[in-house]
Amino acid sequence: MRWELPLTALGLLLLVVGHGIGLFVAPPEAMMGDVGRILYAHVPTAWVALVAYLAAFVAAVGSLWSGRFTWDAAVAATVEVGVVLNGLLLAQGSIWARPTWGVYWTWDPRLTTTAVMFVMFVGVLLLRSLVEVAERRLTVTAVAGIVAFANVPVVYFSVKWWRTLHQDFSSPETVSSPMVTPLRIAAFGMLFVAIGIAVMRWRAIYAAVQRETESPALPDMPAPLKLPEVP
Amino acid sequence: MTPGSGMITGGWGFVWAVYGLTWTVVIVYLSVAWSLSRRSK
Amino acid sequence: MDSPLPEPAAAPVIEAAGLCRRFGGRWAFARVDLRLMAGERLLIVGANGSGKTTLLRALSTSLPPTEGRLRLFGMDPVAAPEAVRSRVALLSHAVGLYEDLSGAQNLSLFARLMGKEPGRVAALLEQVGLDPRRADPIRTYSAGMRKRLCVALVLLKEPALVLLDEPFAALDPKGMDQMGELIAALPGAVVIASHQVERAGALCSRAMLLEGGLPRWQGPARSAWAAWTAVHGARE
Amino acid sequence: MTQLWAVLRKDLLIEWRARAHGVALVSFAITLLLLFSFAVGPNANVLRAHASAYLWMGLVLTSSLQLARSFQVETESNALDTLVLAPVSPPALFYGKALSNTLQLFGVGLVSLPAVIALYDVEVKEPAGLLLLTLILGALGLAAPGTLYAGLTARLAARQLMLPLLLFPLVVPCLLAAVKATTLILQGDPMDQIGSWLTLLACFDALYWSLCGVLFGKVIDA
Repeated sequence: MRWELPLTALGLLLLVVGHGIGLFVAPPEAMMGDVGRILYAHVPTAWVALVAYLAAFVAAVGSLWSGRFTWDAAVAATVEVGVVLNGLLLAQGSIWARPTWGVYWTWDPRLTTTAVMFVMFVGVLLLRSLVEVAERRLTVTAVAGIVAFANVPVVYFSVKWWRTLHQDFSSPETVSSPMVTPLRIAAFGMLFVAIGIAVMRWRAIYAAVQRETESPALPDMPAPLKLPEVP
Repeated sequence: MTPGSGMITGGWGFVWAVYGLTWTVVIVYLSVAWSLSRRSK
Repeated sequence: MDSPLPEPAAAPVIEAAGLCRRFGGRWAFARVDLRLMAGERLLIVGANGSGKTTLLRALSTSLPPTEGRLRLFGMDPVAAPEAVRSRVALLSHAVGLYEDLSGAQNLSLFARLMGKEPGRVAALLEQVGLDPRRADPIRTYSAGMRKRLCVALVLLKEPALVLLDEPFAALDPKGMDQMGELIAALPGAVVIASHQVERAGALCSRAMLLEGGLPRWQGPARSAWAAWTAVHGARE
Repeated sequence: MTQLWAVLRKDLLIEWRARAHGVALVSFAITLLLLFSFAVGPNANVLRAHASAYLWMGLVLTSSLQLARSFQVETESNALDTLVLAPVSPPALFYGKALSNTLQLFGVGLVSLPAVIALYDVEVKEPAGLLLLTLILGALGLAAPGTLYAGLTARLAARQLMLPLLLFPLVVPCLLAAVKATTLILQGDPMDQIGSWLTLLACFDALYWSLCGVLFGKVIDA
């Protein structure tokens, strides 16, 4: 049974509820006013994008370790979901930055890391699309995925260090309680939707890889050759 | 992020932009993923 | 403690059961069963595209088989690649050496890589008749000279198993005779894939005929020609 | 270990015998430095302020060409199979090649220095030794992921494009730290921050020299 369908439906429901509360019920943010409501769409996307990349990292290690295409399809599916969410995150971030900091782009450590992450994992997908031989594609995707993921914390801390020498931005670290509930609901909503999509993508990618690597029937053994007796 | 009367009034345009974008991406990607997974039965 | 365990019967150099290799939907070779003991020499004959080269590359561990079981010197090449590969040498169509380096430099590089005495390089170059051109980059070598350099590399390695893919190709008659002598002098087990059925057959004790990737016949090398004609018809 | 030195020696020997390519790389780097100054304009203050950025951008761009070539030698002549069959242990092959790439990148950086100092009218306030250390650490930071990705994309058709695309996001931290450290060295370091930037660079190098070494074995077998 396609269990991802009910899960996705539940996710959508939670998303609607979370966003609904966030938009209409929760109080406006002290500093940003209603613009702060972008939080309930932006932060869940960020969290779930990271979860997707973490899942891709785990799948990549599994894929390299086992060499099986089930893991390879998992890497491809989770990276793809991560990249889509990451792209959405960047768009949300720049729309949010406009009213808050008056610019479309700031060198805020998180936003910068998101941009670098996006380019890296798009690179992984591109690399995957260029390799025809299934076994080599598995290795290449897994290795590129592992290195890309390992680079995320490194980029974040070095950019954070690179920025704090100038001045620190007010970043929504602590979220006060009336805002936490819609945020958490929306976060789980986004997570379930993302899992649902990832599983659907996995089914399609794995089916394609299976078709590609299904081994044709072994030709049967020819009749043994009878040689005239050599004197 | 603390509640209170917001200094920047308005800004709903940006809010709708973000939510509209988010929901469009979620719905489109979901339907594409769904149709691709069905076709590959 | 009775007498120490008897020396295990020397493990066969090659032990292949149901060996197959596929590229996408096409079987390059399939259902190959082979057992080669130390000192035995096998000739593999077959038309172009019958899977000879792919089989040789699989036996040399440079190409993992898709299915089947392969043991070299009793060891699993996937589990102990370096132990196995240090005793196997493959002479393939591709020269696989550095064009910008000279014959001597290539050989001394691989001597260092394989932990062999670089001092032997000079003697080897002489043995294969490349001494006059030893300092020239192999980019300037002819096809025959490149093949002789590859043979020198095989001799340098002193492998227990030598896999030769078309050793006589691109050689003039004198070169072929020399190649024949070099192969005859090889101590370990040898597998030759060649179209020169008589010349290579004379060097081997056993033979196998591949057709469309499938082993059609295995038997004594002297019947190789008969097997070939039975399958492919005699030359007019 | 001897295999590692043999691979390194071989690489450097080939680079020496095919020196024309090395000269081309260096002139490519110098040309980039020129292009930067044309793009930015003749204002000496601006040029001097960003000299380290130009130096390192030049190095990063040149590195992608140098790294793409580092495996071309192997794949063109099918020497990679001979190496694997020798057998050469993957770590020896990786670290040998990575060291060779490091030395070559360091060489390009070293030759670019006088060009940077001349073109951008820069003088070195902090001890010059620090500059060389930064160059070495930066070259190490580029070489490790670069060699891994050169191996990864060696057999790809679009490797000229894929190698930089995969490599550049990876070396962002290395670029940040190297440019910061170099700027401090060139323009003086009142708050003594060079140490922390070089430590960040060293940590980046340590992470990638170990991680890429482990992953390289898989890349070669495929």
